Amino acid sequence: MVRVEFLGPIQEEPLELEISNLNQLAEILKQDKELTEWLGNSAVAVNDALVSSLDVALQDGDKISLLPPVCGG
Amino acid sequence: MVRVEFLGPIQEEPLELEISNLNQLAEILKQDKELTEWLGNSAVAVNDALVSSLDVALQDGDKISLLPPVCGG
Amino acid sequence: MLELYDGALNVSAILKKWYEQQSQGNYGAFIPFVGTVRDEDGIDGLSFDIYEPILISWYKAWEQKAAKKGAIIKMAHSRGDVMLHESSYIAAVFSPKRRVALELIDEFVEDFKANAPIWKYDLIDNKRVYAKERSTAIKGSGILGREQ
Amino acid sequence: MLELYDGALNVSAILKKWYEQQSQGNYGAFIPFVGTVRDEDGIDGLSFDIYEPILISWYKAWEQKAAKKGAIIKMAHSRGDVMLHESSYIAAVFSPKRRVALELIDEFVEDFKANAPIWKYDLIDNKRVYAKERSTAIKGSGILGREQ
Repeated sequence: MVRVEFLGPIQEEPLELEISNLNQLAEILKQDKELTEWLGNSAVAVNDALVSSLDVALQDGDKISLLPPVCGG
Repeated sequence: MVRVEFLGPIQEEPLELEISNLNQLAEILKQDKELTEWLGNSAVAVNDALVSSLDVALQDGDKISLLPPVCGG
Repeated sequence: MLELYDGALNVSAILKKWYEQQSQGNYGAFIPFVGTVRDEDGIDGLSFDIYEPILISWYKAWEQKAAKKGAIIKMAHSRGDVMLHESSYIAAVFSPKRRVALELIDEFVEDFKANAPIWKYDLIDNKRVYAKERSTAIKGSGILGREQ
Repeated sequence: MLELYDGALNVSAILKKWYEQQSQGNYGAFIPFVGTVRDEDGIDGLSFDIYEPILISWYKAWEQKAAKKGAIIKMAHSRGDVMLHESSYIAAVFSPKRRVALELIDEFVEDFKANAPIWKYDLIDNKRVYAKERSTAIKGSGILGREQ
Protein backbone atom coordinates (compact mmCIF):
# COMPACT_ATOMS: atom_id res chain seq x y z
CA MET A 1 0.00 0.00 0.00
CA VAL A 2 1.30 3.48 -0.86
CA ARG A 3 -0.16 6.79 0.26
CA VAL A 4 -0.71 9.63 -2.21
CA GLU A 5 -1.01 13.20 -0.92
CA PHE A 6 -2.12 16.28 -2.82
CA LEU A 7 -0.43 19.47 -1.67
CA GLY A 8 -1.33 23.14 -1.67
CA PRO A 9 -4.35 24.10 -3.74
CA ILE A 10 -5.22 20.59 -5.01
CA GLN A 11 -8.55 19.86 -3.34
CA GLU A 12 -8.30 16.08 -3.10
CA GLU A 13 -8.25 13.77 -0.11
CA PRO A 14 -5.21 11.47 0.26
CA LEU A 15 -5.41 8.07 -1.44
CA GLU A 16 -4.17 4.66 -0.29
CA LEU A 17 -3.31 2.56 -3.36
CA GLU A 18 -1.96 -0.93 -4.09
CA ILE A 19 0.52 0.01 -6.81
CA SER A 20 4.15 -0.82 -7.44
CA ASN A 21 5.27 1.97 -9.75
CA LEU A 22 4.45 5.53 -10.84
CA ASN A 23 3.10 4.49 -14.25
CA GLN A 24 0.28 2.73 -12.43
CA LEU A 25 -0.32 5.89 -10.40
CA ALA A 26 -0.52 7.97 -13.60
CA GLU A 27 -3.12 5.58 -15.05
CA ILE A 28 -5.26 5.81 -11.93
CA LEU A 29 -5.06 9.58 -11.51
CA LYS A 30 -5.93 10.20 -15.16
CA GLN A 31 -9.38 8.74 -14.45
CA ASP A 32 -10.11 11.67 -12.12
CA LYS A 33 -11.37 14.65 -14.14
CA GLU A 34 -10.70 17.02 -11.21
CA LEU A 35 -7.01 16.18 -11.44
CA THR A 36 -6.53 16.68 -15.17
CA GLU A 37 -5.30 20.26 -14.88
CA TRP A 38 -2.86 19.33 -12.11
CA LEU A 39 -1.16 16.28 -13.61
CA GLY A 40 0.50 18.33 -16.34
CA ASN A 41 1.97 20.97 -14.05
CA SER A 42 2.66 19.21 -10.76
CA ALA A 43 5.96 17.83 -9.54
CA VAL A 44 6.09 14.40 -7.91
CA ALA A 45 7.96 13.42 -4.78
CA VAL A 46 8.48 9.91 -3.42
CA ASN A 47 9.17 9.92 0.31
CA ASP A 48 9.78 13.67 0.09
CA ALA A 49 12.39 13.45 -2.66
CA LEU A 50 11.43 14.94 -6.02
CA VAL A 51 11.61 12.49 -8.92
CA SER A 52 12.11 13.34 -12.58
CA SER A 53 10.71 10.23 -14.27
CA LEU A 54 8.05 7.59 -13.77
CA ASP A 55 10.66 4.81 -13.70
CA VAL A 56 10.55 4.51 -9.94
CA ALA A 57 9.66 1.30 -8.14
CA LEU A 58 7.40 1.77 -5.12
CA GLN A 59 7.59 -0.09 -1.83
CA ASP A 60 4.86 -0.79 0.65
CA GLY A 61 4.60 2.25 2.93
CA ASP A 62 5.98 4.78 0.44
CA LYS A 63 4.54 8.29 0.44
CA ILE A 64 3.91 10.04 -2.87
CA SER A 65 3.25 13.79 -2.99
CA LEU A 66 1.94 15.93 -5.84
CA LEU A 67 3.27 19.50 -5.77
CA PRO A 68 1.37 21.96 -7.95
CA PRO A 69 2.95 25.27 -9.17
CA VAL A 70 4.53 27.25 -6.35
CA CYS A 71 4.80 30.91 -5.41
CA GLY A 72 6.58 31.60 -2.15
CA GLY A 73 7.66 34.97 -0.86
CA MET B 1 42.21 83.55 -7.51
CA VAL B 2 41.14 79.90 -7.40
CA ARG B 3 41.52 77.55 -4.49
CA VAL B 4 42.91 74.03 -4.97
CA GLU B 5 42.17 71.38 -2.37
CA PHE B 6 43.70 67.93 -2.04
CA LEU B 7 41.31 65.33 -0.66
CA GLY B 8 41.68 62.10 1.28
CA PRO B 9 45.19 60.73 1.54
CA ILE B 10 46.97 63.47 -0.45
CA GLN B 11 49.10 65.21 2.16
CA GLU B 12 49.19 68.71 0.70
CA GLU B 13 47.95 72.02 2.00
CA PRO B 14 45.40 73.88 -0.14
CA LEU B 15 46.76 76.31 -2.73
CA GLU B 16 45.51 79.73 -3.83
CA LEU B 17 46.48 80.29 -7.46
CA GLU B 18 46.05 82.98 -10.11
CA ILE B 19 45.13 80.73 -13.02
CA SER B 20 42.40 80.80 -15.63
CA ASN B 21 42.26 77.20 -16.80
CA LEU B 22 43.09 73.64 -15.80
CA ASN B 23 46.04 73.35 -18.18
CA GLN B 24 47.79 75.99 -16.13
CA LEU B 25 46.97 74.02 -13.00
CA ALA B 26 48.47 70.86 -14.51
CA GLU B 27 51.69 72.75 -15.33
CA ILE B 28 52.02 74.06 -11.78
CA LEU B 29 51.21 70.79 -10.02
CA LYS B 30 53.68 68.83 -12.16
CA GLN B 31 56.48 70.84 -10.53
CA ASP B 32 55.66 69.21 -7.17
CA LYS B 33 57.39 65.84 -6.92
CA GLU B 34 55.12 64.82 -4.02
CA LEU B 35 52.14 65.06 -6.33
CA THR B 36 53.49 63.04 -9.25
CA GLU B 37 51.88 59.77 -8.15
CA TRP B 38 48.52 61.47 -7.61
CA LEU B 39 48.14 63.42 -10.84
CA GLY B 40 47.83 60.27 -12.92
CA ASN B 41 45.14 58.64 -10.79
CA SER B 42 43.11 61.51 -9.30
CA ALA B 43 39.82 62.86 -10.53
CA VAL B 44 39.28 66.63 -10.74
CA ALA B 45 36.24 68.58 -9.63
CA VAL B 46 35.51 72.25 -10.28
CA ASN B 47 33.10 73.67 -7.74
CA ASP B 48 32.26 70.12 -6.66
CA ALA B 49 31.36 68.89 -10.15
CA LEU B 50 33.67 66.29 -11.67
CA VAL B 51 35.20 67.29 -14.99
CA SER B 52 36.47 64.98 -17.70
CA SER B 53 38.85 67.27 -19.60
CA LEU B 54 41.20 70.16 -18.99
CA ASP B 55 39.21 72.42 -21.34
CA VAL B 56 37.50 74.22 -18.49
CA ALA B 57 37.73 77.97 -17.99
CA LEU B 58 38.15 79.04 -14.37
CA GLN B 59 36.59 82.06 -12.68
CA ASP B 60 37.82 84.00 -9.71
CA GLY B 61 36.60 82.19 -6.59
CA ASP B 62 36.35 78.74 -8.16
CA LYS B 63 37.21 75.74 -6.04
CA ILE B 64 39.18 72.87 -7.57
CA SER B 65 39.41 69.51 -5.80
CA LEU B 66 41.70 66.58 -6.49
CA LEU B 67 40.12 63.21 -5.62
CA PRO B 68 42.56 60.30 -5.38
CA PRO B 69 41.42 56.63 -5.75
CA VAL B 70 38.46 55.81 -3.53
CA CYS B 71 37.37 52.84 -1.45
CA GLY B 72 34.16 53.33 0.49
CA GLY B 73 32.23 50.67 2.33
CA MET C 1 18.78 28.62 9.75
CA LEU C 2 15.27 28.22 8.36
CA GLU C 3 12.50 29.80 10.44
CA LEU C 4 8.77 29.42 9.83
CA TYR C 5 6.30 31.71 11.59
CA ASP C 6 2.52 31.76 11.84
CA GLY C 7 1.42 35.05 10.26
CA ALA C 8 3.50 38.13 9.47
CA LEU C 9 7.21 38.37 10.20
CA ASN C 10 8.70 40.75 12.75
CA VAL C 11 11.28 41.93 10.23
CA SER C 12 13.31 44.26 12.45
CA ALA C 13 13.61 41.66 15.22
CA ILE C 14 14.65 38.91 12.82
CA LEU C 15 17.26 41.07 11.07
CA LYS C 16 18.64 42.18 14.45
CA LYS C 17 18.89 38.59 15.64
CA TRP C 18 20.64 37.35 12.49
CA TYR C 19 23.05 40.30 12.42
CA GLU C 20 23.99 39.76 16.06
CA GLN C 21 24.32 35.99 15.64
CA GLN C 22 26.94 36.49 12.92
CA SER C 23 28.62 39.57 14.38
CA GLN C 24 31.87 37.72 15.16
CA GLY C 25 31.79 35.55 12.03
CA ASN C 26 34.10 37.81 9.99
CA TYR C 27 31.58 38.20 7.18
CA GLY C 28 32.21 41.44 5.32
CA ALA C 29 28.87 41.46 3.53
CA PHE C 30 25.34 40.80 4.80
CA ILE C 31 22.43 41.08 2.37
CA PRO C 32 18.87 40.39 3.42
CA PHE C 33 15.98 40.35 0.97
CA VAL C 34 12.62 41.29 2.56
CA GLY C 35 9.35 40.52 0.78
CA THR C 36 6.29 42.57 1.76
CA VAL C 37 2.64 42.14 0.74
CA ARG C 38 1.65 44.82 -1.79
CA ASP C 39 -1.75 46.48 -1.96
CA GLU C 40 -2.81 45.53 -5.48
CA ASP C 41 -5.69 43.87 -7.32
CA GLY C 42 -8.06 44.59 -4.45
CA ILE C 43 -6.66 41.90 -2.17
CA ASP C 44 -6.82 42.10 1.64
CA GLY C 45 -3.62 40.11 2.01
CA LEU C 46 -1.96 36.83 1.10
CA SER C 47 -2.01 33.38 2.64
CA PHE C 48 0.61 30.63 2.41
CA ASP C 49 0.76 26.85 2.61
CA ILE C 50 4.18 25.31 3.13
CA TYR C 51 5.24 21.70 2.66
CA GLU C 52 8.01 21.54 5.22
CA PRO C 53 9.79 18.25 4.44
CA ILE C 54 10.72 19.32 0.92
CA LEU C 55 11.31 22.95 1.91
CA ILE C 56 13.85 21.73 4.46
CA SER C 57 15.71 19.56 1.95
CA TRP C 58 15.67 22.39 -0.62
CA TYR C 59 17.07 24.71 2.06
CA LYS C 60 19.79 22.25 3.16
CA ALA C 61 20.98 21.94 -0.43
CA TRP C 62 21.29 25.72 -0.53
CA GLU C 63 23.23 25.76 2.75
CA GLN C 64 25.76 23.41 1.17
CA LYS C 65 25.94 25.45 -2.01
CA ALA C 66 26.59 28.61 0.05
CA ALA C 67 29.18 26.86 2.23
CA LYS C 68 31.25 25.99 -0.84
CA LYS C 69 31.58 29.74 -1.43
CA GLY C 70 32.40 30.46 2.22
CA ALA C 71 28.93 31.95 2.76
CA ILE C 72 25.97 31.19 4.99
CA ILE C 73 22.27 31.70 4.36
CA LYS C 74 19.24 32.39 6.53
CA MET C 75 15.55 32.34 5.71
CA ALA C 76 12.26 33.16 7.40
CA HIS C 77 8.79 32.64 5.93
CA SER C 78 5.19 33.03 7.05
CA ARG C 79 2.55 30.32 7.24
CA GLY C 80 -1.11 31.32 6.92
CA ASP C 81 -2.37 34.86 6.51
CA VAL C 82 -0.23 37.98 6.02
CA MET C 83 -2.06 41.26 5.50
CA LEU C 84 -1.26 44.27 3.29
CA HIS C 85 2.08 45.97 4.03
CA GLU C 86 3.15 43.12 6.31
CA SER C 87 6.15 40.99 5.39
CA SER C 88 6.08 37.25 4.67
CA TYR C 89 9.61 36.42 3.53
CA ILE C 90 13.20 37.17 4.41
CA ALA C 91 16.19 35.52 2.76
CA ALA C 92 19.73 36.53 3.66
CA VAL C 93 23.32 35.83 2.75
CA PHE C 94 26.44 36.47 4.82
CA SER C 95 29.76 36.14 3.01
CA PRO C 96 33.34 37.33 3.41
CA LYS C 97 33.22 39.31 0.16
CA ARG C 98 30.57 41.41 -1.52
CA ARG C 99 30.52 39.85 -5.01
CA VAL C 100 29.70 36.42 -3.63
CA ALA C 101 26.93 37.91 -1.47
CA LEU C 102 25.41 39.96 -4.30
CA GLU C 103 25.35 37.01 -6.67
CA LEU C 104 24.15 34.45 -4.12
CA ILE C 105 21.22 36.50 -2.84
CA ASP C 106 19.97 36.88 -6.41
CA GLU C 107 20.26 33.16 -7.20
CA PHE C 108 18.88 32.14 -3.82
CA VAL C 109 15.78 34.34 -4.11
CA GLU C 110 15.11 33.35 -7.72
CA ASP C 111 15.48 29.64 -6.99
CA PHE C 112 13.23 30.07 -3.97
CA LYS C 113 10.55 31.66 -6.16
CA ALA C 114 10.84 28.89 -8.76
CA ASN C 115 11.19 25.79 -6.62
CA ALA C 116 10.42 26.18 -2.91
CA PRO C 117 7.26 24.18 -2.04
CA ILE C 118 5.12 27.10 -0.89
CA TRP C 119 1.69 27.97 -2.26
CA LYS C 120 0.27 31.48 -2.30
CA TYR C 121 -3.37 32.51 -2.09
CA ASP C 122 -4.93 35.95 -2.46
CA LEU C 123 -7.24 36.88 0.41
CA ILE C 124 -10.37 38.35 -1.20
CA ASP C 125 -13.71 38.72 0.61
CA ASN C 126 -12.54 36.32 3.30
CA LYS C 127 -11.74 33.65 0.73
CA ARG C 128 -8.41 32.09 -0.19
CA VAL C 129 -7.92 32.19 -3.97
CA TYR C 130 -4.92 30.26 -5.33
CA ALA C 131 -2.52 32.67 -7.09
CA LYS C 132 -2.42 30.47 -10.15
CA GLU C 133 -1.17 33.02 -12.66
CA ARG C 134 1.82 34.02 -10.50
CA SER C 135 2.79 30.43 -9.70
CA THR C 136 5.57 28.45 -11.35
CA ALA C 137 5.70 24.71 -12.00
CA ILE C 138 8.59 23.16 -10.09
CA LYS C 139 11.45 21.93 -12.27
CA GLY C 140 10.58 18.45 -13.58
CA SER C 141 6.81 18.89 -13.20
CA GLY C 142 4.26 17.16 -15.41
CA ILE C 143 5.54 13.59 -15.53
CA LEU C 144 2.19 12.18 -14.43
CA GLY C 145 0.37 13.98 -17.24
CA ARG C 146 2.47 12.76 -20.16
CA GLU C 147 1.07 10.41 -22.75
CA GLN C 148 2.54 6.95 -22.11
CA MET D 1 18.12 59.51 2.48
CA LEU D 2 21.88 59.68 2.96
CA GLU D 3 23.07 59.41 6.56
CA LEU D 4 26.65 59.92 7.77
CA TYR D 5 27.67 58.85 11.26
CA ASP D 6 30.82 59.33 13.32
CA GLY D 7 32.16 55.83 13.98
CA ALA D 8 30.42 52.48 13.61
CA LEU D 9 26.81 52.14 12.45
CA ASN D 10 24.01 50.85 14.66
CA VAL D 11 22.89 48.48 11.93
CA SER D 12 19.78 47.05 13.60
CA ALA D 13 18.46 50.49 14.54
CA ILE D 14 19.04 51.88 11.05
CA LEU D 15 17.40 48.92 9.31
CA LYS D 16 14.43 49.14 11.68
CA LYS D 17 14.03 52.85 11.03
CA TRP D 18 14.19 52.50 7.25
CA TYR D 19 11.81 49.52 7.21
CA GLU D 20 9.28 51.40 9.35
CA GLN D 21 9.62 54.61 7.32
CA GLN D 22 8.64 52.74 4.14
CA SER D 23 6.12 50.37 5.70
CA GLN D 24 3.14 52.00 3.95
CA GLY D 25 4.98 52.70 0.69
CA ASN D 26 3.73 49.55 -1.09
CA TYR D 27 7.24 48.34 -1.87
CA GLY D 28 7.23 44.57 -2.29
CA ALA D 29 11.00 44.20 -2.04
CA PHE D 30 13.50 45.71 0.42
CA ILE D 31 17.17 44.78 0.06
CA PRO D 32 19.81 46.24 2.35
CA PHE D 33 23.52 45.59 1.85
CA VAL D 34 25.54 45.78 5.09
CA GLY D 35 29.33 46.12 5.01
CA THR D 36 31.26 45.01 8.09
CA VAL D 37 34.98 45.39 8.92
CA ARG D 38 36.78 42.05 8.55
CA ASP D 39 39.62 40.87 10.76
CA GLU D 40 42.37 40.43 8.16
CA ASP D 41 45.95 41.50 7.46
CA GLY D 42 46.49 42.27 11.15
CA ILE D 43 44.47 45.49 11.13
CA ASP D 44 42.71 46.87 14.23
CA GLY D 45 39.99 48.48 12.14
CA LEU D 46 39.38 50.88 9.29
CA SER D 47 39.04 54.64 9.11
CA PHE D 48 37.20 56.74 6.52
CA ASP D 49 37.39 60.24 5.07
CA ILE D 50 34.35 61.46 3.17
CA TYR D 51 34.05 64.41 0.82
CA GLU D 52 30.44 65.30 1.39
CA PRO D 53 29.62 67.76 -1.44
CA ILE D 54 30.43 65.25 -4.17
CA LEU D 55 29.04 62.29 -2.22
CA ILE D 56 25.73 64.14 -1.99
CA SER D 57 25.59 64.88 -5.71
CA TRP D 58 26.56 61.27 -6.53
CA TYR D 59 23.79 60.10 -4.19
CA LYS D 60 21.18 62.46 -5.67
CA ALA D 61 21.93 61.17 -9.16
CA TRP D 62 21.29 57.66 -7.83
CA GLU D 63 18.00 58.74 -6.24
CA GLN D 64 16.86 59.94 -9.65
CA LYS D 65 18.03 56.77 -11.37
CA ALA D 66 16.11 54.68 -8.82
CA ALA D 67 13.00 56.86 -9.10
CA LYS D 68 12.82 56.17 -12.85
CA LYS D 69 12.37 52.50 -11.94
CA GLY D 70 9.82 53.24 -9.22
CA ALA D 71 12.38 52.50 -6.52
CA ILE D 72 13.94 54.42 -3.65
CA ILE D 73 17.39 54.12 -2.12
CA LYS D 74 18.89 54.73 1.30
CA MET D 75 22.46 54.83 2.45
CA ALA D 76 24.40 55.15 5.70
CA HIS D 77 28.17 55.41 6.05
CA SER D 78 30.69 55.93 8.83
CA ARG D 79 33.19 58.75 9.17
CA GLY D 80 36.40 58.14 11.12
CA ASP D 81 37.30 54.90 12.87
CA VAL D 82 35.35 51.65 12.72
CA MET D 83 36.80 48.68 14.54
CA LEU D 84 36.87 44.95 13.67
CA HIS D 85 33.43 43.34 13.29
CA GLU D 86 31.69 46.72 13.39
CA SER D 87 29.79 47.93 10.32
CA SER D 88 30.63 51.03 8.29
CA TYR D 89 28.24 50.92 5.34
CA ILE D 90 24.60 50.19 4.57
CA ALA D 91 23.00 50.68 1.17
CA ALA D 92 19.39 49.74 0.54
CA VAL D 93 16.80 49.59 -2.21
CA PHE D 94 13.02 49.52 -1.88
CA SER D 95 11.08 48.69 -5.02
CA PRO D 96 7.66 47.39 -5.99
CA LYS D 97 9.14 44.28 -7.63
CA ARG D 98 12.01 41.99 -6.79
CA ARG D 99 13.93 41.99 -10.10
CA VAL D 100 14.36 45.77 -10.01
CA ALA D 101 15.51 45.59 -6.39
CA LEU D 102 17.99 42.76 -6.99
CA GLU D 103 19.52 44.48 -9.99
CA LEU D 104 19.61 47.97 -8.48
CA ILE D 105 21.27 46.95 -5.22
CA ASP D 106 24.07 45.30 -7.21
CA GLU D 107 24.61 48.33 -9.48
CA PHE D 108 24.27 50.77 -6.58
CA VAL D 109 26.86 49.00 -4.40
CA GLU D 110 29.31 48.51 -7.28
CA ASP D 111 29.04 52.14 -8.41
CA PHE D 112 29.46 53.22 -4.80
CA LYS D 113 32.67 51.20 -4.53
CA ALA D 114 34.01 52.61 -7.80
CA ASN D 115 32.99 56.25 -7.60
CA ALA D 116 31.80 57.50 -4.19
CA PRO D 117 34.32 60.01 -2.78
CA ILE D 118 35.30 58.08 0.34
CA TRP D 119 38.84 57.12 1.31
CA LYS D 120 39.70 54.11 3.40
CA TYR D 121 42.62 53.66 5.75
CA ASP D 122 43.77 50.58 7.64
CA LEU D 123 44.27 51.14 11.36
CA ILE D 124 47.59 49.52 12.24
CA ASP D 125 49.56 50.29 15.42
CA ASN D 126 47.49 53.43 15.96
CA LYS D 127 48.36 54.70 12.49
CA ARG D 128 46.11 55.38 9.51
CA VAL D 129 47.52 53.70 6.40
CA TYR D 130 45.80 54.56 3.09
CA ALA D 131 44.32 51.39 1.56
CA LYS D 132 45.98 52.13 -1.76
CA GLU D 133 45.85 48.64 -3.27
CA ARG D 134 42.10 48.29 -2.65
CA SER D 135 41.25 51.75 -3.97
CA THR D 136 39.88 52.55 -7.41
CA ALA D 137 40.50 55.65 -9.50
CA ILE D 138 37.22 57.51 -10.06
CA LYS D 139 35.96 57.42 -13.66
CA GLY D 140 37.73 60.12 -15.66
CA SER D 141 40.75 60.31 -13.35
CA GLY D 142 44.23 61.25 -14.51
CA ILE D 143 43.55 64.29 -16.68
CA LEU D 144 46.08 66.41 -14.77
CA GLY D 145 48.85 63.85 -15.31
CA ARG D 146 48.58 63.52 -19.07
CA GLU D 147 51.31 64.76 -21.36
CA GLN D 148 50.13 67.98 -23.01
